[in-house]
Amino acid sequence: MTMTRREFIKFTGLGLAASSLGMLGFGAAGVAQAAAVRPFKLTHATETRNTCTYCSVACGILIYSMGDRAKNAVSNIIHIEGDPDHPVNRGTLCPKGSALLDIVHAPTRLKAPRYREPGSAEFKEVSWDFALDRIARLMKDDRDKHFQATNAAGTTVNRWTSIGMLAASASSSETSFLTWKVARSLGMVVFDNQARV
Amino acid sequence: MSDLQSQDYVRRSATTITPPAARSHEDQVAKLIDVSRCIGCKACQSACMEWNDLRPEIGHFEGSYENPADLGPSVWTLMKFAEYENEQGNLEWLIRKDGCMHCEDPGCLKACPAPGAIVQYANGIVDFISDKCIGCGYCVKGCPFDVPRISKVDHKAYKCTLCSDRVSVGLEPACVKACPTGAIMFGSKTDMTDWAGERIEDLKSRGFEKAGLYDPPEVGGTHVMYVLHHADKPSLYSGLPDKPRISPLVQVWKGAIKPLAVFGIAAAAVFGFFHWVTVGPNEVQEEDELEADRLLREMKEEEEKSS
Amino acid sequence: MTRPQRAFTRYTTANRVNHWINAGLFLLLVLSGLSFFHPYFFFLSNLFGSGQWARAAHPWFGVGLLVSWIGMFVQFWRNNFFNRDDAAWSKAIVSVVKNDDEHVPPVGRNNSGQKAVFWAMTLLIPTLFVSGLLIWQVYFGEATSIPVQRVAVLVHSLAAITAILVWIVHVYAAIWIRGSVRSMTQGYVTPGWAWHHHRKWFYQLASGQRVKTEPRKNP
Amino acid sequence: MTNTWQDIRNANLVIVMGGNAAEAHPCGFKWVIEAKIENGAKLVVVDPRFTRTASVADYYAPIRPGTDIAFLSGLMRYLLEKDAIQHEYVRSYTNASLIVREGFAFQDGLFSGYDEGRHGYDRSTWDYELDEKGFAKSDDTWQDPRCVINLLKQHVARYTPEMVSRICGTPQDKFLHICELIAATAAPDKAMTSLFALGWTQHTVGAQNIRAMAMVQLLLGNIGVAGGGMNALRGHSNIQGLTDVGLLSNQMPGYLTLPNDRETTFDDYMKTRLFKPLRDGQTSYWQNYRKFVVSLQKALYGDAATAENNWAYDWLPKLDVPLYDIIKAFEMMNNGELTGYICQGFNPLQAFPDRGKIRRGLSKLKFLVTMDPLDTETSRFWQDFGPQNPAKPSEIQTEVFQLPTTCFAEESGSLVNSARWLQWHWKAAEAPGIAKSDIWIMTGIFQRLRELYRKEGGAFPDPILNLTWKYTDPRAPDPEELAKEMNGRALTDLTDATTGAVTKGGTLLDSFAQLRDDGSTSAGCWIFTGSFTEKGNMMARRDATDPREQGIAPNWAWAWPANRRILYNRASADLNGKAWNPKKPIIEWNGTRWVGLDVPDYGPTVKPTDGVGPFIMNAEGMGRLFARDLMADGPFPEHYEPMESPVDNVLHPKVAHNPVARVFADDRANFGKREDFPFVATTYRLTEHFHFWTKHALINAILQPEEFVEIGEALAKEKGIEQGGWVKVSSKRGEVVCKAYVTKRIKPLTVDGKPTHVIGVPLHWGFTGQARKGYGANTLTPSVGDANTQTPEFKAFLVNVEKTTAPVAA
Repeated sequence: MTMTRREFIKFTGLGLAASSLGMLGFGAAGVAQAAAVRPFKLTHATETRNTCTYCSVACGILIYSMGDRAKNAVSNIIHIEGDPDHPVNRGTLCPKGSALLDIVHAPTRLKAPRYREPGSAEFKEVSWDFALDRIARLMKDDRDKHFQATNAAGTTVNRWTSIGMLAASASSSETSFLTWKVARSLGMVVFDNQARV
Repeated sequence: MSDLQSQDYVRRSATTITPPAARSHEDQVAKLIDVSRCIGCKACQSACMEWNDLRPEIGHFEGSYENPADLGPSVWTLMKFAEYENEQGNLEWLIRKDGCMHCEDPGCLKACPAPGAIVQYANGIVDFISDKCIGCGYCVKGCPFDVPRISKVDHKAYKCTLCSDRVSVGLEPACVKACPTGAIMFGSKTDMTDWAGERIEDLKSRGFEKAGLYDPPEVGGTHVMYVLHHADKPSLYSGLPDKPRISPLVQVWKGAIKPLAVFGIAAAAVFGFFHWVTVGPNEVQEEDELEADRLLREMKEEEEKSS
Repeated sequence: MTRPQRAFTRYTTANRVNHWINAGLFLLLVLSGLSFFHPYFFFLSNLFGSGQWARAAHPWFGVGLLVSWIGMFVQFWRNNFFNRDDAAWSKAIVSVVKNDDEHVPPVGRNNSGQKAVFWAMTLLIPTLFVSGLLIWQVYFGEATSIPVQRVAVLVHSLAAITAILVWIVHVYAAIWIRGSVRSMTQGYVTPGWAWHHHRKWFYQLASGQRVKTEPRKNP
Repeated sequence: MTNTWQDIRNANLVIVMGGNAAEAHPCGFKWVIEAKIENGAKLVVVDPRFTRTASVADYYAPIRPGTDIAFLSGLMRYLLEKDAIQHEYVRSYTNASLIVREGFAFQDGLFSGYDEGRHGYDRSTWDYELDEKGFAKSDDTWQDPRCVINLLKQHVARYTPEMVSRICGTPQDKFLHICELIAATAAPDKAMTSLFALGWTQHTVGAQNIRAMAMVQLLLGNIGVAGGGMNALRGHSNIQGLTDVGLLSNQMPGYLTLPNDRETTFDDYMKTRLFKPLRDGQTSYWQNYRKFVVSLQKALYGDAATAENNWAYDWLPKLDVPLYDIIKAFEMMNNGELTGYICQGFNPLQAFPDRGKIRRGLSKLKFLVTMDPLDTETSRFWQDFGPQNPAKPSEIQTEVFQLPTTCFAEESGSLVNSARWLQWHWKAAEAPGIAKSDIWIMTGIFQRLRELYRKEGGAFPDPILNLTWKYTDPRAPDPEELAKEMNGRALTDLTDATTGAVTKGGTLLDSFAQLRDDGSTSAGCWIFTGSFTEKGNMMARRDATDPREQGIAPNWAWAWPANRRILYNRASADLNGKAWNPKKPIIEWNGTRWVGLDVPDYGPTVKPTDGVGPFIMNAEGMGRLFARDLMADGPFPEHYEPMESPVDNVLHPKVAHNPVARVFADDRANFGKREDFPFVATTYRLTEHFHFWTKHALINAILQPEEFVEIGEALAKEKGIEQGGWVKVSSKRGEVVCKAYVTKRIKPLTVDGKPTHVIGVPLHWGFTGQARKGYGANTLTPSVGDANTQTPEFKAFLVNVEKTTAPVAA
């Protein structure tokens, strides 16, 4: 390899040989080291292990964030790449996984609760208390009205069929267990997830 | 002894330099793109954009999975898709990752007029150093693979850096790391060539008799190589040049003309100088003035007579 | 030196202004162009601020030069038709170079060397302009194919080198033939100069003292 | 997945059918490439389109959407006819020898017991002949015409290569070549793996598609072995986890099922679930069902669940229908039977069939709650976005709450991957703005409701008031606490009956084997028991060591059940406990116990000669070639045409479609006729996008910016459609105006002698996010589901296509 390259340097023809005339007058061009590569951007970034949020291959990912978690540093995710230790993906990521940074920072990420009144043509920002109080009220009113303690035959059925729920397939199992507890304690049966779509 | 992450220059545009010889550079790096393993998922494109902070404009669907539509100042790699019906009438979907080939003898570097705007490191990576780029577009003309693109915004040339920032700290390029199927591998050129040999054997056993390595000698070999199932017809892969070479026009322009012209200009100047020294200026003599005056006078008199 | 009364006007004010605009642009083009041509000259780009500035400015100088040359052409094309005298003069080129003027046949307003410069520039400047447009990356970078651009860049550099050589000859000739510079700076030449270098033109002018439209027969 | 992702590398043949692994699961697909390179494997792809998976396949064959059962039945016929089955495996590990009772029959497209009135079967004849002890009769010589293998032969006899080609449009030679390749894996040391996904499930015969391939794998002896198995490549990061935790209409955590109306008491409920072994000495693990249910109830209701109140059995809701699935939910919504709907991380306006119906349904709600990190289409269904979402806000009275949640990077917890691995992940950043986690939001709603019930009383408050909520921060339970709750604890000191070892009360359990049905243990999800023990969080383990590089990595994270990586791994060894494939053993009998790379899916000290079947979750301990009464639409798979089909069912024209598919009247009225909609359409994902999320991510929007459909060159020529030109694709339910990708990758198929064109409809586009606005594939799709699971039939329906111009921008 080295030889080939050196030969190249030697024999790249009259043009380059003549160009070296330039060296005589302008020595600055001859400083051959001190490369100008872009500085490596992760040197002191904080690394957090996580799992890709998309499909069920569940690739291991490394999330790099600015700041060393010191009290005064507000962390911000700057880069995400594959976890080379992970037995399935071994550092690789697909086009979605490789672009996880852009979903974390998507301009359409939601930042505050919003509420749309009946007939309104727009959303307005509301407080969490407003939203959750109102949702709880609506749910309770409906449950009290439509809860079926018994069926036509008089058998205890304790189900609530007038409010439905879809659960999130990208949420953790812990979230889903808590969701299940809440939904079932209320008697919800119109209850599903993305398993089918 | 390997120094694969080396940042020593071995070539620098618009300069000739003596490579720093004290350090041994036994081997160089290479990226091997095995198209027979490539599923065209564009993870490489995605990882490239993410790592290099590139976000080209959102385009349109243009009749193929190729998006963006072309390489660009912020599109350093691009999957190209070709639907090809082979001799047996079976469809092959030939998918190739396009981008800088990191030629051993880089046409861009040869064409570049700005000192140090294009450099080649000892590990083989050809890199554009943006602050030195003057935006002339000569690299575009020099490249045998139609790779560099000039930004409309800052008028500088851009292309794949082979993630020189990652390689310099001992990491593989972003596209290599991301590639889900290992269609992009990275390592020493020797290892990549050996590995390619194994892959070609496997492809031949699967009926691709013309499988082979694309490492075109016309540009001194490349630091991005392909394993092709149809190595006899590289152009099937969305126009990969069958025999890439730096255009003879560019060779002449950046080769013979340069010294000849400089010589010619210098010679003209020197000739003039010595003409001055030997022959000297051609001055109008007093006699000329007298003669002219005499003639003018005569003519005037003649005129007065005739009138 | 103030203009002697008997001096001949060789170049009008318009001629001279146009010429020096042309010369200035040409010089800027040479300086900036050479800086991209060979690393030896890259330092010249600093005259324009930086390589980027030189690259940005060079084509605009070129546009200027083309416009300026059109002016030159309109003003001078009549004076530059080759005639029989030019052949004779060209044959005596060795004598011309040796300052052996005794053996140089008389010529009119321009000798064939001057005419050659004129026609060379008339050919080269549009060539440089067109080939330059094709490689004007900012505006026309995507207008043509790369193979076309490769031809253009080669043509452009060859034309430029030729133009520079022509220009060197032109400049040196102006220095060598004393009095020429003054003709292009102040516009006039002495009758002796005219009689010495452009004898037929001298007679033409001398007779023109009477009837400008009816040039006298040469003796 | 029965096996792991990396285990795919051990395959000799990989068949991708009913999925598009390379595009939908690129990083998992690497193991297919590894199999090719390191194991010399061949990759076969059967798909209506020449996909990116096909681009790296050794062999590709096209198939008409919705005809996989015909293909696979033809394959079974081929294997049986050529005797290319793994005899010892089939004889001993499947129910091939068991004798089916008299009365079971199949005729003219219907199995015995069909009731036309209710579109359902009386499945009582779909069972084994039992002896006096209640065990299934068998004939190991396969002489009895009623033994399963003979009934199967008889059932698939109709699927000749000619018939397969006639139905599927697959050229006979291609079909036969694939049969030949597959038949080679019947050798005991050869394995084929089946990789599939929604390409099989999203049909009215979805579950039977998968059964058909499972039967093929059983015949070939490919279940339980390295490089084999049935590998469902699941779509979402934790869809396996949500299924495991039972977030489905009829499910409870750990695949326990919710009671129905008829099961009025806990004992009634247990009666149908405590499966008795059907063979002498068989295990039938579900005999422990009661322990799991009682432990769950203890986890849910703590001290309030007692033996006296039947472990709070009445507090569980009881179903009156088999499923309140999504199709039914939107039917109810359209009928005004739903007041409110809560979409947690879900975008039904994009994801569910018949978008128009979804929009109309949402408009009839009193309120809609969305919880999502992103601005979803569903949360804006009421807003006018032009042709892509025409709406009149003033006429829509639905209150909408759009609640912002954290995303993966902003929370800790575990996700279950396709291979059943529970992997812990850690929070890396704070949520943007005042977005909150789903845990916080669900807790907020629940605490408010509980408070309202405490203050105001109301309908049946008992389960709400008694639900355990013993978390350090009751407003935001810690994910680790929830994980421990699912893992389960000893509530009192437990003494192991055999070893006498004592587990202290309050300690976390190591194994579901420790669970009791006397209220002394609690476990929120019994299959997760062992995931978070006194030794720590097993899901956070990061030892990637993979002995012999066989793709098991037993100490990486934790897999349910019991950290077992390959299900049915007992079947990887022969009757003497020796591996079928001596190069890749998983577990083997060493004379005293089962040892190997994986946790045995078997009693660890049960002798191989004891005759216990390897499929210990099944009552007969065997893999089922005959499904008994467990499938709604028959114990054998049968080809039924999709609800919208371009041809008659050539096998039985009178029973063209799945006879037990549930179709609502308004949906049936919305099926198109082949005269009006002559082309077959199929929907799918593109590798550049993940459903409807990544159009919000700039890079992905750049990589695939705009809605399009894929049309073969022949059809494009016929219709004058240009490459990249605008087309209108319409079904009975709506139309999509988008660009056309005219491609060689879809060719017309000859089906029953007629050319049939297939149109590909990628599904990613909507009207929020960064990619260009689109109509969405579900504008076209029919609202009908699989007879067993109600998975919508997204993969085969009818459309028309015409050349058109760009839609007018809103």
